[in-house]
Amino acid sequence: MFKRIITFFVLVLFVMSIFSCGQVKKESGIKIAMVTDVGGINDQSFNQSAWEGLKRAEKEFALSVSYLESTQDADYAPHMETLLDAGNNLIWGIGFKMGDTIKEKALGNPDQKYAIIDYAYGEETPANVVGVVFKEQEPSFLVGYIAGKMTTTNKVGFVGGMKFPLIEKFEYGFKAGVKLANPDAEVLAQYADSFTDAAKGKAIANQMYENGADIVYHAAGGVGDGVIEAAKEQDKFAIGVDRDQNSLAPEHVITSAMKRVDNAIFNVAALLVKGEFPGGTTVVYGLKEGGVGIAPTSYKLVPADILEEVEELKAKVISGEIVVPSTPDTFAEWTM
Amino acid sequence: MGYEEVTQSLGKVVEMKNITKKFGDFVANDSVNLDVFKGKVHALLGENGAGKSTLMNILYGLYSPTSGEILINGKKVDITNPNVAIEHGIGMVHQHFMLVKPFTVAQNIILGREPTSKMSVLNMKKALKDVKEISDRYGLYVDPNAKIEDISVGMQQRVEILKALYRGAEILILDEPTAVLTPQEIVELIQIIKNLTKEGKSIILISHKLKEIIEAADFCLIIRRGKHIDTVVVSETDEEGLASKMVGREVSFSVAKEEKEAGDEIFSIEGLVVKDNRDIIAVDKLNLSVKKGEILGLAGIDGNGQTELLEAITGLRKVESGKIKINGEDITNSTPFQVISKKISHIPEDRQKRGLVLDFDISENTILENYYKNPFAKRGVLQYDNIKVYAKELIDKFDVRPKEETKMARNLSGGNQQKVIIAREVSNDPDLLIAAQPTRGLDVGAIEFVHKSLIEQRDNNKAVFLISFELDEIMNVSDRIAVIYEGKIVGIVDAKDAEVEKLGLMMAGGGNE
Amino acid sequence: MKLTLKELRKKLYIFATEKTIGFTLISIFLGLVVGAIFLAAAGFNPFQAYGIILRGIFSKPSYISYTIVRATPLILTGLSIAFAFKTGLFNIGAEGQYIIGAVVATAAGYFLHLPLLIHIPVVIISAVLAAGIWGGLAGYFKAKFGVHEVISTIMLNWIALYFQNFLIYTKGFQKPGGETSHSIQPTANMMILKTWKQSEAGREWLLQHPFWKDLLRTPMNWGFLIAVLMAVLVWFILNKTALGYRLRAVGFNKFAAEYGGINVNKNMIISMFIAGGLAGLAGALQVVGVSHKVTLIAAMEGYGFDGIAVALIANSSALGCILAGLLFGALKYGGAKIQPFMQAPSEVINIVIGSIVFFIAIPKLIKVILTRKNKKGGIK
Amino acid sequence: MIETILNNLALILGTTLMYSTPLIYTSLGGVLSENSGVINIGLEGMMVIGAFIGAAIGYYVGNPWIAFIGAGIAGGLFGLLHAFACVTFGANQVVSGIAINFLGAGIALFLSRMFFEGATMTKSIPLDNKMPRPLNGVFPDGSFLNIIFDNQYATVYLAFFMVLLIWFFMYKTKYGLRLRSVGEHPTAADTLGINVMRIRYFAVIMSGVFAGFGGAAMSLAIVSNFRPTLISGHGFIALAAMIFGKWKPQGALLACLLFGGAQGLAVFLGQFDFEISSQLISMLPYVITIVVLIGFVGKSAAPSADGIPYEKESKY
Repeated sequence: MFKRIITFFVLVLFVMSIFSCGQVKKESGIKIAMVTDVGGINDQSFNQSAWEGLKRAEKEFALSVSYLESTQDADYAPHMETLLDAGNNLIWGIGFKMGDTIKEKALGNPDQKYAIIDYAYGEETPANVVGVVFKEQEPSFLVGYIAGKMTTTNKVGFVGGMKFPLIEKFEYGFKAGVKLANPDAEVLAQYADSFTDAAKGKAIANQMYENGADIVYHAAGGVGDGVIEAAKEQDKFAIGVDRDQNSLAPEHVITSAMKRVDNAIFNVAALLVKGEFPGGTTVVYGLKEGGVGIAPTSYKLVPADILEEVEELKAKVISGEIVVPSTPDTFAEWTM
Repeated sequence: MGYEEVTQSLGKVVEMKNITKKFGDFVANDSVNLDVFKGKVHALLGENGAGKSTLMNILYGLYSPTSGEILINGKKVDITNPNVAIEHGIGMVHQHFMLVKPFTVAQNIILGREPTSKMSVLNMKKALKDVKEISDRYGLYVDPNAKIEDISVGMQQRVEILKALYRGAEILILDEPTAVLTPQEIVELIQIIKNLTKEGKSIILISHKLKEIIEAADFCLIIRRGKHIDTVVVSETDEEGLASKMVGREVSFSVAKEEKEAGDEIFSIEGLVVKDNRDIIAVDKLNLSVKKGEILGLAGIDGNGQTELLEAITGLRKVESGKIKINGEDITNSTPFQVISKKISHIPEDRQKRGLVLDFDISENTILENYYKNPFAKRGVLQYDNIKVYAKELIDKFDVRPKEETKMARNLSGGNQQKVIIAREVSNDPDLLIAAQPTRGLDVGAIEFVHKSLIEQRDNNKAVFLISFELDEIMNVSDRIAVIYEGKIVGIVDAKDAEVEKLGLMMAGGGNE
Repeated sequence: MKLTLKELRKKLYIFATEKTIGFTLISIFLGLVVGAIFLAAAGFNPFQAYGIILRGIFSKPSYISYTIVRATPLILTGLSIAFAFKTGLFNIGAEGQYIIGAVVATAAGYFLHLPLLIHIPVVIISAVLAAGIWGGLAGYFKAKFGVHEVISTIMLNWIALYFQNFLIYTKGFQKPGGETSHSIQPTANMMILKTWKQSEAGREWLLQHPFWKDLLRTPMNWGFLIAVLMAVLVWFILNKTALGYRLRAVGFNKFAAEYGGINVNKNMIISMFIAGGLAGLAGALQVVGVSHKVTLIAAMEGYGFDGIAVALIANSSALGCILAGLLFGALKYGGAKIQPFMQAPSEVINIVIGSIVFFIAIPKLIKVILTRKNKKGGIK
Repeated sequence: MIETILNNLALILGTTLMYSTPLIYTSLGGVLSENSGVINIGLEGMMVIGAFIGAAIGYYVGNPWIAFIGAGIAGGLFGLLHAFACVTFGANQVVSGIAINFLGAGIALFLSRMFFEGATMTKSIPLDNKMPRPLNGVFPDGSFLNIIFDNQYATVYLAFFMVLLIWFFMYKTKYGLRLRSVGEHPTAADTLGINVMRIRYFAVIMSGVFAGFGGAAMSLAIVSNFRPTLISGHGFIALAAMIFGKWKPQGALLACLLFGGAQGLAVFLGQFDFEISSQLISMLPYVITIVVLIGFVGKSAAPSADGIPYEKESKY
């Protein structure tokens, strides 16, 4: 035993000293990598969606792709550096939390291309950065419309993770949709102050269902696990977010407000391959750009006529006839 | 008649042959032999640390011997754990009681041999019945439903004996059973021992108190520093004979002390009331005073308010009412810091809990009250050079061993730990030195040293307040003796006129003053 | 060969049993072995993984400086916990104290407008004081009401977390339209050459000097030096001052300390105040040196909990915390890299750290292993 | 009006039960371990592994009870590790516990990546394969009792039963008496022939089992999958509840209920548009705990030998 440990120790040192060459690059030459936020790669949400987009691009364009998971906010910057050193052509930051980090890195490394999800620098976008934002209010509006139509109690609910502008886009888009479909319907909205506390999500959803809501929409990460669970138990409906969450509860998740982070990532990859990387700009993905939408599985539980109305509504949003509110102020205008 | 002849016709129940026990390099028992006879009391005599308890722990299966063999009723046995000992009818009452404090008397007695109904569910009804039965049979009365933490030490000892009897013990080991008892309780205990032997039980009595051995034992094995010295028939010897065998030289029992006239009153307590941890009054309107150049001894049985009194004086416990004064200054409800600064020093009763920081070395322990003062600290920074010099000085003066000031207090023997405390406290040059149980657990040499130190203080015209449960100590060292009972002073006598019987009566609440 | 092995073994035994550092090193080694076993069992080449980690830490100046940046808060939270340990308290609250330090530093850094040389000290001191009070609160609860510090600090952690989120939502502090606070003023920024790095001239120059560019592209800041200074200071306070004597006396034996005239309750509060201040300093340095702001937090970030491991690996020695913090930072920073390079789960780092701490908990096991071998080998 | 109040009360009570359940199991584990004299600060790590194993077995096997027991076994294995260090080798119990926390989380995520295609989140278990809900549909719709109990899982009732069981075990059976004696005065127990080591092993392993149950009560009942943030601090809260409950099973139960109740209150208050920030409301459970400790509980007394390794032949 002891002898083996010693031998092992020596071996480790030996082998470690040998390993000093870098890793192998794929043939195509183009490398894209992403840094997840603290949700991790399998968050059933936008990190996972982003990775799926990258995988799709990998197949389509013979790229080589990779990711780094963050466990603390402090991980973002070093992870960016690691990926920079790995010789990636494009580095993605998934999530608004990386906004400042990306900008700083981009300024320090003008030859390196960066992109970020959910962050807009506006005028100040560095030439080597693409900001990608979504009109979350638009799919929220559509699912809100569905909820407004389908509610039998004239009460629906919204559970948010934490209250800040990004999540409020979900809330007000949803509320607008509900009001349009059913002016009498009431929307109960509550925030969990957490993206992780599933039990709290469940408690809030239970409360909403008990108070008469029959459909609850969530934009709350891990808290949403609890919301969907409550829907299953109470045999009520839930609406998923970011990805098609129907698989979590096939009979109860009627639809999901999808944020096609995968599409965005795939599109930017395509542009990069073509040599048309849109550096220095902010790309906005709404219904028009196919960057958001409702889940393809919606037909399972949502009556076809409602879906048809949703399609019409979608066309109106795309055409600009309807501008979906996304903040308390624009929502107040909308209801006037 | 020698030992051999007397014991020839007796039935041997235990034979321990050539028992040796080593802890690392330390030899605790070196080829010790012990025979115990049916219905007889066999004493085991030796100083603290001589190896008495080790030998008994071997017999009881707590330690395994390095070599040697044990026979019970003539059969060789291998006592690997207490269960085996219990099966062979051996019961032990340890010096430090092995009682679970929050449990009731009955729970303690049945622990490990619980009467149960189905599914291991405790049958407390049967337990209570069983306990009552044994206690009636041997006259050992206790309340089976009382919690151990609420009963007196004497009662606790009865519980310990009951525990052994409950397990059907035929051979009972009593380890220093009288250390915590009043003279009256000692008399009762000896009576209990006699009752037990009458019932055919064999007793092994561990003690370093010669008087008890003479009174209670039939035979006596003497060991010294782990070595087997001799086995004698008690009726054929006397205290001096036993003593010289125990310490290996002639010993004098009295403490050398000059007559001395006491000076002015320096310390006084008036109408002191103090509550204990359970919020019950422990010190009840107590009055007391100590004069310069005298040793006031406070006699009493453990648990009569001594601890609370001490803590109240030294600022460790809140005073409900009354006054404590030193040099005319009121120090009632002062902090320990203030008390120390009024030149009161204190040798605490529990030296490991209160007296020392065991994880500090000797030098750090010598400055416990003075660490922040010049020359030990300057502008808040410790001056280790000065501390070292000071510690070395004390080590030399008080003969602390080993003579290394960097030795951790934890690694010192009990006697040397006490020397460090005494050195520190006496060096503070106190006007009043309070010594609580200063010799508990020390060997003869160390006891002599402690007593000498106390008397030296007195001879320097300082006041000394000695608290002890050992009546002999109180009587030998003090100039005046106060007796405390249930938080009150029931009498104060001059040491010269003191009689054991009278003091004992007062300690048990029978005082008539 | 056999003889030398025997001797080696004997030397190793002495190394492991007589020197704390030797024992720690062996524990670290065994921890790495456990991690290797897990990797191997999962079908990854452990040598490759450790190779990647090593290269990920040492192969570039920027990696090393990232490791240091990463280690800085851990050294300080480790110190905080070690300090409390030394004084007999278990500070699970470093997490919350870190948060308070960070949020107060951000507030002071944003709201105050002061000249450069004054602003940074003011920011740091106010953060340290606030976190100290936060920590001292647990000490106060214990001293005054007998509330176990383990419970109160766990609760205070959560309260601190919601407090930070609460403040971020406060008007004036919240960056409009954002989920973060405003960034601190440039005068409170402690990152080395930050403004210069981002200026035209700075960027020009750096492009031509790759070594410096690589080194300076990290958020390198004075925080590490401050952390090291703090470790030395803590060591000095604990071992060389009257205050340290008091605190240690209380830690080792509060009954004896009380008896010796030391105010145990007061020292308990002081101890938790200092421990809180140290953890708060970690948060403050992170703000002034790296992040410049605080963001909404949904869950504990783990600086405090990682600090416990750092303190334990360091055997609660102040100077040991520097090394343990660096080790921890390096493992966390380098360990993340095995994910993209070989798709191996970076969670193995937690297993390694857990195992190291586990082996440190059981010094006897290593002794037993080595002595048994000694007996078999016939030497003693 | 009264009906609304009752309904809201029922909701708060329902949330209380849901929130408390995982904590109750886990703090019972703490009670067992610490009453035998072994501090268990590794409850969090044991919960994490229990939650993961529960979710994983629940997904692959489909039987919630097998999953629940599997979670207990997984927690028990970590308990064994803790016992090995603390009982056999007299380790520093706090240090070992912290190690368990790192190992529990590390190993759970590591295994998850192995068995769920690289994901740290397990796949969702269908409702039918989750724990049963014994009182589902028993009471009339919308009634007070229905709101409380309709969607409570078997784990909730089992938790209360376990409290009773542990209470009975500790105070009414001989092994309970022995366990407590070992935590109070191991030497005394030893002199009476009680095997201190064996009892401590048993208690620490069982504490792992219960913490594993606590984790599974989370992943198999409250939700239906595991994710890394599922257990975030619950183990520590359970530890606090155990201390708060003065190391007694019934006390721990009350402390867990208090904490769950405070969460229920926070959820209830969260639905209104108050001027006060919801952040402050979210603080409530933690503030209430501290206030209760300060105001009503005072000094709590641990078992005398808690945290002290027992060595038979200590040095002379």
